[in-house]
Amino acid sequence: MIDLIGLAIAIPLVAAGVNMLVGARLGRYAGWLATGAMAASFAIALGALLDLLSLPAGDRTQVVTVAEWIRAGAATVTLDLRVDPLSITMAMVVTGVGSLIHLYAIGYMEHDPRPGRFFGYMNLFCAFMLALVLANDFVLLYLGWEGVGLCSYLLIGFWSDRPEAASAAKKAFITTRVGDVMLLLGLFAIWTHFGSFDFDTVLGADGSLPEIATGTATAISLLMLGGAVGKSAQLPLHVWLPDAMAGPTPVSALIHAATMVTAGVYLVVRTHVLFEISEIALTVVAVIGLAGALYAGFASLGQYDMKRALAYSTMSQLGFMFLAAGLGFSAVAISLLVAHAFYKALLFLTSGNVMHGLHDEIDVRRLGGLVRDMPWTAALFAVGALALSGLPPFSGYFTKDAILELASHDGEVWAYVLGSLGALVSAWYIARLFFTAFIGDRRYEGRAHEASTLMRAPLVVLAIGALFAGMWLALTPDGRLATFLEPVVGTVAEGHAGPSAQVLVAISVVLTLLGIAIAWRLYRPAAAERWISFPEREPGLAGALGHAFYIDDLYAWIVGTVGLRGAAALEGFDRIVVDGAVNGVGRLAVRLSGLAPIWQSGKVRRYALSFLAGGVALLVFAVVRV
Amino acid sequence: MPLDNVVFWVFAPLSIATAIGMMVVRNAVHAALFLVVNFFTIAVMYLLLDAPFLFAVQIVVYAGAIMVLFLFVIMLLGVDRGDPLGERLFGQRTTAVILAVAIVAEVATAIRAGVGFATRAPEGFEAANPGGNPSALADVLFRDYFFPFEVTSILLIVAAVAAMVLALRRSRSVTQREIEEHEGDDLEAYAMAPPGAPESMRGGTR
Amino acid sequence: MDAPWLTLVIVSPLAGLPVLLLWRSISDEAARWVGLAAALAAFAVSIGMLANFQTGEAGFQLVSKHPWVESVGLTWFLGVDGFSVWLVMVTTFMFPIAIAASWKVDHQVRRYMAMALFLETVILGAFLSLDLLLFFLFFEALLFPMYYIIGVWGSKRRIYAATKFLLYTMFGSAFLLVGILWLYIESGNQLGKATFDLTVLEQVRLSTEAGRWLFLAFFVGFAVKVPVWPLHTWLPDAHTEAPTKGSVVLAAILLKTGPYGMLRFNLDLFPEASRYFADAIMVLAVVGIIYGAIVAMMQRDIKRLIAYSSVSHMGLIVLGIFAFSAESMDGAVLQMVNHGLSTGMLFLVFGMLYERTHTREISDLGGIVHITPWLAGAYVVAMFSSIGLPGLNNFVGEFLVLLGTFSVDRVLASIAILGVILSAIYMLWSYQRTFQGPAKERWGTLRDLSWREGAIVAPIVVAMLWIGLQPGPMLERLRPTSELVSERIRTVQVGEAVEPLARTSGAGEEGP
Amino acid sequence: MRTPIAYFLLLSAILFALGSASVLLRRNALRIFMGVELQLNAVNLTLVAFSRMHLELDGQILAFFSMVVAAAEVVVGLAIIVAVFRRTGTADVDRADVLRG
Repeated sequence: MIDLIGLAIAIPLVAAGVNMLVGARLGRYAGWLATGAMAASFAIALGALLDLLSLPAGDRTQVVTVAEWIRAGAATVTLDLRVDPLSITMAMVVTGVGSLIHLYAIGYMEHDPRPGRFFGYMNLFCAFMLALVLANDFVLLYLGWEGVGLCSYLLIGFWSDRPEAASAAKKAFITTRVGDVMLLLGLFAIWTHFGSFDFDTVLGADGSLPEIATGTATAISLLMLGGAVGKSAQLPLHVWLPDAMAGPTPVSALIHAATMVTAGVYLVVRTHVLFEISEIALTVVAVIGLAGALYAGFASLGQYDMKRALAYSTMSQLGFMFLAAGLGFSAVAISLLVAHAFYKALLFLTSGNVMHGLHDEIDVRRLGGLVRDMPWTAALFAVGALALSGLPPFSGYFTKDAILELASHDGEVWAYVLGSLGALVSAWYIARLFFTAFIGDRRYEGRAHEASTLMRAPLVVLAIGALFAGMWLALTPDGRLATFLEPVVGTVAEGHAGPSAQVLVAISVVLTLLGIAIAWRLYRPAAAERWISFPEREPGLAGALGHAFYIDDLYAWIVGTVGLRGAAALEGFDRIVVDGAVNGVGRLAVRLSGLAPIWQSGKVRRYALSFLAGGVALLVFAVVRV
Repeated sequence: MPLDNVVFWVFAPLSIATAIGMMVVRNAVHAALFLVVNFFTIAVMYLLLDAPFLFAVQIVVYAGAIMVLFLFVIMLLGVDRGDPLGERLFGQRTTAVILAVAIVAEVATAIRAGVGFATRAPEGFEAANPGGNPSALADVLFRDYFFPFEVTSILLIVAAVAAMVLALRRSRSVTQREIEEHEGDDLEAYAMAPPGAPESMRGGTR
Repeated sequence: MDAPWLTLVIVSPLAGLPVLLLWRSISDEAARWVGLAAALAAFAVSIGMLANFQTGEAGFQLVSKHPWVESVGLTWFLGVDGFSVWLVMVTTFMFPIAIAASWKVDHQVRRYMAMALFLETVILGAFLSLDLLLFFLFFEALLFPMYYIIGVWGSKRRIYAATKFLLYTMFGSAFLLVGILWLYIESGNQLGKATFDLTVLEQVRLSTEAGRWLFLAFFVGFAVKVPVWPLHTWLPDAHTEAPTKGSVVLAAILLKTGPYGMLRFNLDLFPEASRYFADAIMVLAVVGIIYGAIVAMMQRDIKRLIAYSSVSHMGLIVLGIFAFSAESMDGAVLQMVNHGLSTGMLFLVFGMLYERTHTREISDLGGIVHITPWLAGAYVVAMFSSIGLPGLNNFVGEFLVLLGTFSVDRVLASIAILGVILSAIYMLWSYQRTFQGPAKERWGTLRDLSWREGAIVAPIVVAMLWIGLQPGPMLERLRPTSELVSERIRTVQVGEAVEPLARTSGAGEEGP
Repeated sequence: MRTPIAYFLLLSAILFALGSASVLLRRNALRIFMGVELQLNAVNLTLVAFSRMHLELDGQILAFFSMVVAAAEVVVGLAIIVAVFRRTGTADVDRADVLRG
């Protein structure tokens, strides 16, 4: 099956083409076509995984030759695919979670007039995402990277008659493009240094380290980090993610929670060799991750829009992944990525259920008590929330706890302390969402209808994943997944500093429970009046949290005011000075020609005079010559 | 003083004087009369230069036909009123005078360098005119220059036709079709408008 | 097949001219079909040319050389190499499309088609001439039909735009002519016989100083056509006022004569000066990239916006040429084709929208994406191609240009790459304002793409995808030439005498 | 013949200059035309003078042709003046400074 891995990309691509071209005729079958394509893709990825597992650990990096893409001068770019533990893990997440979300979307989008386009874009996204993770070449990775950006743009703006959706789509594309440009520069630097875009050449095959100076490695790593930060919505390029929630909810679940936003983590892990050569870059990754985890955690507390709160939660979780990668625990970062894909997709889709059942109502201030109308949804959300909060034995526990434990053992006290704070906040904000939306008094009109079976079934699968994936995959540093990934990402060197593991587990559980307790204290049904009126009582704090510390507003001011004025000034410069100079020359010529009528007056006698003058001049010439 | 010298020195100043007169008098008819006299003096010069045939042609063609034509047109147009010499074009008069003087000076220089002021025409022109000047000319004209001569005849016909065409006062006859097309329009304006005038001038909207 | 392919390519569009010119009472419909048929014939012939093009050869191929006006040394000297072969193809490819796109022209159709075919001929002639005088004749003859097309079938301010276009480009050409004549005389002094033959003129040894002045004369001539910042202001006016077909041809093909001229003549004839001025020109190009993009952002008229985006993209092409690396040169030539396709398609699709709405103002539009999804979809494809999305054509060119430039000058490449962000900003922003948002009532009855329009757009999309995913066939025909030229230029030292170029195939010897 | 040829030539030059001045200074088309005729005559005089000097008849032939052409020219020229006068109502050449009827 490994050789057929190209089909895993091709099938969704073809399905996307069919759906986009003739989707209007397919009607509701569009969704089934797309889901079927994803399932087929999943089957192929699964087959490849099984094949890979049957190989000895040392041979688990297979390159499938597809075609040459670009050859110019000394540069060669191929479309070859790489099947190794890391890429197949990512592919499994993309196809597995992707299939479930596609299935869910059939129900979710059943009333939409354009299912063909929607599922076409979704399939296209999966194809690009698979190209991204399966690429054996940085430029092909970049193709996937930009391609998922395109699909993200198209899907966020799917309801583009809503101005906020159109704006959000544009903002997402442009903001990530800033990162993409850095990635592209990183690619150029790689080529200038290595003369190749091939993973084996650049990253070193068979565990050999690439030959590169620390400074160059730092430059390349930081440029790539720039790309990763953009795509994974980390500080300071995170502002697009909350707005991206304007897209349909399955999109938020698939693209902005489970897959695309994790591409940055994938990139950092994939190129961890370069990061490790440059210590600085690694530290920067950890700092950005940690800062993002805390920042987004607190920002999530200030959101009343469930999806926005979940978006900040995603950013926070991605921050943890970056922290793990930055501390050198690549395998753990990927473990968290996998676990997060399950529970965050679950959380988004359940909030999708809420929107579906309540005419797109998503503001927690107008929800409450949903557990009575939507018991399934509430239960599923609770599962996701538990997994995220990191209570044992759910999947969030294994991964998040592993990061903190390793940090402590490595003696990274600052990372441990701040990370634990982040974990506490995570438990706090997710419990807040559950308490405010699902229990207590109803604050909405009418009756919410529970999601259909078609929409519940994939959620149940995701919930099972969220509950047990941690245990089954043993997402611990020396667990099953980590061992599988070892040939690519290396082992996690465990230190022995700080308190023992048991103490750390105890602290972790206590902190999580503390977070939930705080949430209960603040958002329990009896306190509904208090938290709803919180912005009136504390406008400063509520504003800072709600606006995520005004970073977005700062950017908006810079772009909208400074940038636009500058551009307008330049446009004026072009019109008045540059073009003015051109037209000025034209006018000058016209004015100069205004002098000409002294001779070119149309007066015959003037012409005669000139004529005679010419004759006289000729005569002078003749006389002088003789 | 030989006779030809006397004749020259009588007629040359007269020629110049009449030319000046032609230039400066206000009345066009007077100017034309001055010009006639001038042409006569030039005819005399031809005589001095042993070209009796041209002397005759000069008088018949220029002093006769051409000047009559001139006078006829002057009378026809009624432009014999005063034509002031007042100048409106900047620097025209000065430049013109300078150029005129320059031409004379240049030609004088050229003559001095090329011909010399004292050079007299060699004798023996009679040898070049066997049988007299007119018949000798005829001999050359109808032998060596026969073709150009015939061409001039065409030229004259063309000129005559051209003059007729140009001077013809065109009156347009309105066709029946045009009347139908422009029913209700200002037909008179249409008919009076010069041909080729823009549609708007022809007083009709289609 | 042995045939004078290049002459046939040039002449084939003219096949329709006698019919159009002599049959005065031809119906409009028939005139359109005649125009389309002739343009398609040219495309067919150019495919024949492509089939006979030898991959892997760096020099001129399919050369045809006949003395024409011997008294001045003008020869009918044509040849094609890696630089020109794809430009010829994109010309013959885009012309039938442009003609089909102007099916709705109903004013003097016969003349319009005749002008279009004549324009195609002279453009092809400019791309294929290896005789400088012949090139100049074609290069200048471009102006006349274009002037006519803008001036007669353009929109409101067409006379202003057409005159500006004509005068501005003539201004540039004047320098070019002086340069050509100088070379002609110099070749007479050195070789005993004055000639306009490019392959002979390459052998002329110029003093450093003369080479630099001549370089500048040629460069100005071509820079106006490109247009290189700050000589660009004729472009927005011409684009805006031209009819759809005019914009398409102008953007897709006509602008390419500028960079093509630089590549063919400036680099070949004045290598030392090329190196000497390269830094300055690259700076101008980068300024153009950024400047064009920012100014594009502020335009209220879509066609002006696309025009300024052209300024930006053409800057990238010039950057690629004067970075002198084989990659960037490949990228630049590829980008000439790509820009032709993507900007051409932007103008085409916008032209279709304009036929429906009769407005170019961004603020008048809005919310049509759901009313005309296919039209919007076509625009999106063209837009993302223009933005440089991988998988579509523009990316390959942009990537190679920037890659090549980066290996030469990191700072400039890093600035130039900002154009990638800016292009996303102005394109998406304008798309949002024209197509997205709440639907305006007045556009509620717009028709979506007709089959005819779909058939016009589809070949371009296919070409875009093909180049985006499999640029190999293009690049491999282009590579030997660009390697030869870049190799030579890179060995030249500023201030030193230059060895004449040795081409792999003796272009001069082999006649047809 | 005793009079030096140069005198005739000089006379011709002076007449030519006066004719030119007349052309340049007068505004009436007819007067200008008269000036042109004077110039033509001056040139004819030169031709005849040289013919005499070189003992050849070709000069006289040329002068003869010149007269014929002049006659034709006068005919057409006067007709044009008449036509212009009819259209513009004036024979002032300064008024006729546009190339349009």
